[in-house]
Amino acid sequence: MSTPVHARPEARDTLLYLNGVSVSFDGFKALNSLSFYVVVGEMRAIIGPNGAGKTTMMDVVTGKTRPDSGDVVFNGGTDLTELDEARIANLGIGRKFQKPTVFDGHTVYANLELALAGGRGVFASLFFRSTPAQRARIDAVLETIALAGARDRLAGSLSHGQRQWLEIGMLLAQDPQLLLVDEPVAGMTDSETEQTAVLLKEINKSHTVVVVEHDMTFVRSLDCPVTVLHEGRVLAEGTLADVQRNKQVVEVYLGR
Amino acid sequence: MIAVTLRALFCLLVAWPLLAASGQAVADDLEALVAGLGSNSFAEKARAIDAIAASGDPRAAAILEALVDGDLQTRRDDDRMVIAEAKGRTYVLRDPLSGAEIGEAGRAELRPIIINNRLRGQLRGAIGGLTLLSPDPGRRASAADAVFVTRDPELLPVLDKALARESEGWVRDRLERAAAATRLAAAEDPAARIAAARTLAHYADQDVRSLLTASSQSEQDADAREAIAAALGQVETRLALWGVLANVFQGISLGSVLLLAAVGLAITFGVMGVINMAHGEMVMLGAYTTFVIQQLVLAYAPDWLNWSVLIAIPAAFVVAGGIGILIEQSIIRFLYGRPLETLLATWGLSLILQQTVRTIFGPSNREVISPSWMSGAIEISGGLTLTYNRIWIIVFSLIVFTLLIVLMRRSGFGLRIRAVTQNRRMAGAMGIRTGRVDAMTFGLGSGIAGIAGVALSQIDNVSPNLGQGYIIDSFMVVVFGGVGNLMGTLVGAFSLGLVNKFLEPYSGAVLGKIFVLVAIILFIQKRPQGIFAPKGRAAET
Amino acid sequence: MLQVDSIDLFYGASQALRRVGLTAAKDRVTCILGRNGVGKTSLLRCIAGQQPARAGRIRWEDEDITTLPAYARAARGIAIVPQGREIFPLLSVEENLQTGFAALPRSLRHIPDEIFDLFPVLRDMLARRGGDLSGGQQQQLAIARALVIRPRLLLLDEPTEGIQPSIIKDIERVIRRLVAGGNMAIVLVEQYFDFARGLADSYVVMDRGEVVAEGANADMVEEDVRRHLTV
Amino acid sequence: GQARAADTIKVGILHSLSGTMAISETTLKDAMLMLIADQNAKGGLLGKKLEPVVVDPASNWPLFAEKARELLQKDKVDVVFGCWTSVSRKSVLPVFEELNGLLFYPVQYEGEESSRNVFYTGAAPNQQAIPAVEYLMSEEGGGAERWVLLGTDYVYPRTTNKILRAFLHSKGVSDADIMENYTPFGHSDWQTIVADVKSFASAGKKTAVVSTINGDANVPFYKELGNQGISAETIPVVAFSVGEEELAGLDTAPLVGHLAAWNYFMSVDTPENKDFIANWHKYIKNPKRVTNDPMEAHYIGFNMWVQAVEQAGTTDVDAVRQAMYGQKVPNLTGGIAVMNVNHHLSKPVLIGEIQPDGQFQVVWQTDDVVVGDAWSDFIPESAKLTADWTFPWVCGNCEKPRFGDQKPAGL
Amino acid sequence: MGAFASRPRLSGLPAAITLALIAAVGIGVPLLNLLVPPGSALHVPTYMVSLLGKYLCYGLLALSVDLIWGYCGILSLGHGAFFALGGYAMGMHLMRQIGDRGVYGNAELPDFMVFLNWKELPWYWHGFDSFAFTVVMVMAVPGLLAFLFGWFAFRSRVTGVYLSIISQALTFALMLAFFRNDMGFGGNNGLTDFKDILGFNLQADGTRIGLFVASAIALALGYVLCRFIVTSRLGKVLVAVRDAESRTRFLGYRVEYYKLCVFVVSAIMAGVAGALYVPQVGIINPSEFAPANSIEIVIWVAVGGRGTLHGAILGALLVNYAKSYLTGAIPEVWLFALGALFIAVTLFLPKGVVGAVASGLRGRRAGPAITGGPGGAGERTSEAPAE
Ligand SMILES: Nc1ncnc2c1ncn2[C@@H]1O[C@H](COP(=O)(O)OP(=O)(O)OP(=O)(O)O)[C@@H](O)[C@H]1O
Ligand SMILES: Nc1ncnc2c1ncn2[C@@H]1O[C@H](COP(=O)(O)OP(=O)(O)OP(=O)(O)O)[C@@H](O)[C@H]1O
Ligand SMILES: [Mg+2]
Ligand SMILES: [Mg+2]
Repeated sequence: MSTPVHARPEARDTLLYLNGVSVSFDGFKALNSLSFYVVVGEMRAIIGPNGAGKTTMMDVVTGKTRPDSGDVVFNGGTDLTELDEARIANLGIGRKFQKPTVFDGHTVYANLELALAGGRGVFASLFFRSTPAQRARIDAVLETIALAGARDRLAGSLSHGQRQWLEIGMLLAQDPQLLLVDEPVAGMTDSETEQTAVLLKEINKSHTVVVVEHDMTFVRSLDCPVTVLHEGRVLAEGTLADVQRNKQVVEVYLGR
Repeated sequence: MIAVTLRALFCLLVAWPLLAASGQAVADDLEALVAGLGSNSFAEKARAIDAIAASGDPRAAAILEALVDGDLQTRRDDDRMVIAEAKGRTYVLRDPLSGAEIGEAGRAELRPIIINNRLRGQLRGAIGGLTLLSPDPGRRASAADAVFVTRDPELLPVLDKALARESEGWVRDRLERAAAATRLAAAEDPAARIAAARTLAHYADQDVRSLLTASSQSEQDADAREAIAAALGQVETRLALWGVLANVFQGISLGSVLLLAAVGLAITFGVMGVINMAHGEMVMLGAYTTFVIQQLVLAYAPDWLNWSVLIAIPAAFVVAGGIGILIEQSIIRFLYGRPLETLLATWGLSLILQQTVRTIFGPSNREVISPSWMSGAIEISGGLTLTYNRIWIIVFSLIVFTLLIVLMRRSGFGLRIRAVTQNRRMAGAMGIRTGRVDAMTFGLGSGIAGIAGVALSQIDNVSPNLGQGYIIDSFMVVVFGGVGNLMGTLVGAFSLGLVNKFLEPYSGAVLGKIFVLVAIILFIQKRPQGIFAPKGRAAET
Repeated sequence: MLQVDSIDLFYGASQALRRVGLTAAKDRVTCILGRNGVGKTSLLRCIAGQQPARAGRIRWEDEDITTLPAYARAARGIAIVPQGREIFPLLSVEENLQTGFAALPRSLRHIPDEIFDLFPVLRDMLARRGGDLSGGQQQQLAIARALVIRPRLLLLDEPTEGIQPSIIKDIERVIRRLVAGGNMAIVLVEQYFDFARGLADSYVVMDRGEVVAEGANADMVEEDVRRHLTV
Repeated sequence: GQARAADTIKVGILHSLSGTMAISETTLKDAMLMLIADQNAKGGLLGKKLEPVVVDPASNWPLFAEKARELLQKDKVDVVFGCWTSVSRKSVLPVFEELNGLLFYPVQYEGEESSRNVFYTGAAPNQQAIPAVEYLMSEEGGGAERWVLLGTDYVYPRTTNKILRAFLHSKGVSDADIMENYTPFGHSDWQTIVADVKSFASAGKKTAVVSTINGDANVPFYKELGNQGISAETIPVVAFSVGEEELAGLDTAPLVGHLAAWNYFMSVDTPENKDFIANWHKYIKNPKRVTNDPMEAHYIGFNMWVQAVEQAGTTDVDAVRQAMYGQKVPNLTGGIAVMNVNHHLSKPVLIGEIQPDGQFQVVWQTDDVVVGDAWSDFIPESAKLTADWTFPWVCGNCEKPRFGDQKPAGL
Repeated sequence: MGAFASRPRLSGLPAAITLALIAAVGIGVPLLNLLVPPGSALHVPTYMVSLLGKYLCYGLLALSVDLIWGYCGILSLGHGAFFALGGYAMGMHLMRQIGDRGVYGNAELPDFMVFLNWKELPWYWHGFDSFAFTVVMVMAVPGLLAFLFGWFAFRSRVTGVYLSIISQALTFALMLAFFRNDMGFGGNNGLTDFKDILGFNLQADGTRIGLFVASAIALALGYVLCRFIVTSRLGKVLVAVRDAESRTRFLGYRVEYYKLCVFVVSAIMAGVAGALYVPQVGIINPSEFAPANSIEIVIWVAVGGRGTLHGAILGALLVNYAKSYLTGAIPEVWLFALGALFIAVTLFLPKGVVGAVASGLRGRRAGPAITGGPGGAGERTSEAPAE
């Protein structure tokens, strides 16, 4: 089976378009002319062996890593490779990190409050006062991520899984147009995994979501198109069932 | 035997016209002349010196040498002139004329014969004239240099004679230089002066330049003036070339000092993350250890004085390292994970250490004697003087650095240090005795700082403030090179040293230093993690 | 044989473990299950000596190790694969593996070849810094690192997190093989139920810092356990 | 005036015991304590014991002002002996003037100052720098024609060098034959500068170096000089801030013949000096400790103050000040020091050469005492100023004393 | 973990107490000086007023450092530079006020320029005759320098010790520059011999009290400003930046602007503190730029309690009082006492004096932080701010 070739998609409905993106570290090609696109409102799962370049791809999109070549177009025009992290975030791209990162010195509540959309300017934030609606929203998020009881605890004292949830909660509060979610269910129980899938599908109703995961059960329950990365490029694309039948995918990723 | 006779002969030969001209008392009255040295007036002494030099007496050189070395003294009780040689706490006295031993005396019983710089210059010239034919090549060479300074035309015949007999190339070189200088100053014949200028053009030293400059101003003959100017041009070009090399040497030397001062900090701060404000005090402790060792050696084994610095190296390592371990065990180990608080504690510590040393050793400078093998300089050319202490410090810093790098990169201990500082908890789980590694690491960093103190005691004050002078530079070097990167510390130290030394001649020391600081600030903008910034994900975790 | 008796563990003022007990026999896989934040990691840390217990005792190979420091436990063959991997970021992969030598006698200070058979990717990346590896690669490295110690008690805290399915299968095989060797006890914390059930010889379910259920694999009824695992 | 009749007379000692200046100032504190103890052994002053009040201004200039105020207002001391650096003196000056206190300042300085409340017992530039340069120019001193002025970058060297340059011009030395170079405090790498001096000296004229390098920087400077083989016969270096105390940290063998100009050297062979040194060694319990010029300045200042207090019969500052003028105390080096109405001393100037044992050997000295100038004759603006504080003709910096226009607060 | 971290309900209390205390001191001390007769035990002598005034300036300076260090994690080891610049600006004004009362009677040039042969006033001295202009410069010069420095450093993402050390390089370079006589700021001696301010004699008790009150007001205003900042969302962002800078960026905050903003505010506060300090101590000289001074400021903050505004003020007062007292009471050994104090605070009061008092009040000790701290020299802390 050959690598699917991407035609340039219709600008109108493409939200994110990576075109021939390459990244190398000391000669090692983490991304090797990677191209693919995500359509508005879509949910996309990305799988692939360890080291395939999934996280690197997200780094490139969010401005953390500058690609050696290629471009990343967002929302039909903006070239993300030119912008810094904050600008990209403000364009409406939110991210959950593979290794959960939250603000240890803040309470769970304050973490969510900081993620809340709006008031990013220095002076805006100086005079920012949260509205009842915003507070209600944070409360709702707290319920969703099952941390309502921990709202006043410092994030630094949360367990690994709780931090995962908090970071998902921050993503919800931030309410970006495009969500990049790196391994959200690592360290979660099976039932939590199911919940997360439900939650993401819910979010997907109004947002575009890109999920990276190794948990096939989870990916299956997302029930969305799957892209398989391998050695920095797309190896296969299709439904989960499709790619699971792909010999190469089985070979390098799923195993027997 | 023959040499001695010859020498006496020549001295007579040289002295004769002089004596005749001045119409002074004849040489056999050396005793009276020597007595003249005891006069209170410098002018009288000067006359006596001239006369002694001219006396042609074979004992003259020894007497004059004793005078210039300060060994010629008068005994207070009987005003008798003696040559005093230190022997332990007392002095053995000899008669200056007969050389016979005439007893001993304490220091208080003697009064030195005072000379001043002018007499000293005169004496060196006179001694030079008397020793041009000495059997010892070293003395011949310095005699030649003394003659170069006095340029006494009367000595030309002796110079020529000496040249004719000289077998050692390097002494010959010096003799030629002296002869040419004398001719340039005194020869009647312009052709001789031109020849002399041509000879001098081969040298590249400041004194020759000085001489040529002076004679180019006073020269009357046009051809000779041209020849001198040409020679001067050559000398200056060569000097400029040597000057660049000198600059490089100075830069490297400054760099090695910075490296030594910083490398211990590269461990305690760079590797362990302790903002160690007491680092300078560890350096200071090393310097004081050097002092104490030297005192001990002076007291118990004075013959070893030349090697006391070498003994001080391990001693300083042990002392500073031991104190470092003590500090780690009693303070620092409670502060891991709170690096900023180490700043506060070590600052307090540095105050205490300084005051302790001030209380024990007093506030003023302590004298650390440089061993003979670290004093003086090799003169590669007159334009490039490499001082021994600097050379040794460069060598020493590189040795220390190499050992350290091998230890950190190649040894299991180094691996453990790095593992512990990167993730203490996990290192413990891997079987590493974190507490011990921490203590040893801090001890290592402090010990190296102590070693640096040994080196710095050779070029700087040994005072309680010693460390304060290096702490800022050390932090600068470590940060500039990239925290946690030993190679960075090396490159950082040498590049700061070189830049500093290349700027200094143009901007002066103060502005030079300011420029370097501003350059560091700007450089960090370009590379916010120092020269060898860790890159990639690893750096962020 | 590991015996943990009624351990209490505190973080500051908040209690993370209450009278937790556990036994893990050699050639057995003991599995700890439980939701987020119930204290699984805390229990493993306590056994490895990274977090002191306030009360209770821990015995290992007929010795009381409750107060021993972590390094001494490592020297007694206890190794941990921590949650969150905790790779030494600036050490190369090889050096990461070599950190385990500290606990070993000189004769054993080499990296066993099986490790590279199991995780071939590590062999290719020996010189790369640990922190540069991808998440899954780091997880593999963490397991490999623990194996360098030649442990007799292996504590695995969610070892499959972030690892690609094919390697999870490999790990499963390795764990089986290690246990079959007969000289190793394994304590496994795992959220991935199928993986746990496939491996566990006995299990313990925790909730809010306490053990709420335990038993042998045979009676590990899915519904039962899952009840404890859902909110 | 004094607020309360106390049963002791308090003497404030304001010298840094920590920080960068401790190295120099601690000795002066000890010297003062010794002088006070001696005086008490002699029965005190006006029938009362002297009580030293020691504080540590820690080489911190604002702290000097704070401590001065504390001494005068809280401890109510009758007199203060203290300060070393000019800036510390400048910092306390307003305090002494405001509270009408009395400060004895023992260190050579740049001059250009005259305060009603300060007695300057160290040398003014005309008592140190100018005689030294004159000596080096003389045949005896080597007949220097080219000059290198090396200094630490602060006011004392800058002013001194400015005065020297004016003086050298007046002697026909051109600017081309003068090199000035400044270094930061504590400069420790002298390679370049020493090399520069060597090359400057190679222009065919006898060259001499005048060093106003301060404190800590001297040791590395002299070590470099020695190692690069700059001998005193070829390029003599005369220093104004290097005394016995500074040399104590050095191996002086390679430095023999380099010079210093002071009003005092420990090696001077007089009975007074012998006693003083013996006394000092007994007091400090260390026969190796050296004495130096600022110690003598304190010795003179303290004795003058004692005499003045006895004469005035009170420690009242205004009365003591009046009694100070014309006060005479024998110098330790022979001759008599006199306090002038400009608050500066008349003292002899000595030039010494460094000896292998770390002492100086006097090679030249003025025939008579030299009157210290508050205002230099070589600075046009200052040349016209006079200082005369004899009440009622008081004036510190005017062209002519005026009649009592600065009434002392106590009268 | 932060003993009284993020308990918003409590935060009003220390603020009110702090302000009340500043007010009490600001009003009480002058009253005790003026109304109580000198013999009384309650009388505060005038020199005490100046001394306290100096401490208040230090308090403001400590506050400025705490704002950036305690809340934003920017450890500036060069903050003394801003303080000194503010001080120099004020010093220049005071020099101009001397007019022809200097020793050389030159109305055009300050004394040190006269005797170093300056012929005319350098351009940068112009305008300082005016008090209004001076007030502007007191804030503008440090502010501008901080802006330039911060603009480059924060945009280049210089963080942690790298920032600390280049800030130290900055103040060190300024120190060397100001030492130079050629700079026209009086060299090593700096600026002294001030006569009056706004026409009031600086040596008069009334002026002293006036300056003291002005310092108290400045401190109170500074405190209110800092509190306003740290309790706003801006303050939360700062703490977030301190804890996880890059994560903050991914939330869309332009970290460099936030840092720049507080850095400039902090520098201006330091400048104001310096300006008030100079007339009270009567001298400004380059040693105020000495790196050791800047380190000391950080130490005051740490002693008082980093990340608590009132702690910073308290720390400044405490350490400086200790210094004043000890240098007089035990001049020979005071460094031992001070050094031991610093060590003891770190070991036994990790949250500073304020933290210890607070947890003492709460009747329990804060538990040890389980951060499993990997070493490394970077800023790493998990403390939470109070207020
Ligand atoms: N700074 C770096 N230097 C060297 N190699 C790097 C660096 N950063 C990433 N890599 C390599 O790039 C490859 C891609 O890493 P990436 O994290 O994108 O993988 P991934 O697909 O997210 O894997 P996983 O599923 O394990 O998280 C890996 O092989 C990794 O080792
Ligand atoms: N460093 C810490 N400081 C304070 N509390 C902590 C700390 N680490 C964990 N806790 C708390 O202790 C409890 C147990 O945490 P632990 O990490 O053991 O849970 P876990 O069962 O491993 O959870 P997960 O499945 O999420 O990894 C949790 O409530 C957590 O919030
Ligand atoms: Mg990844
Ligand atoms: Mg866990």
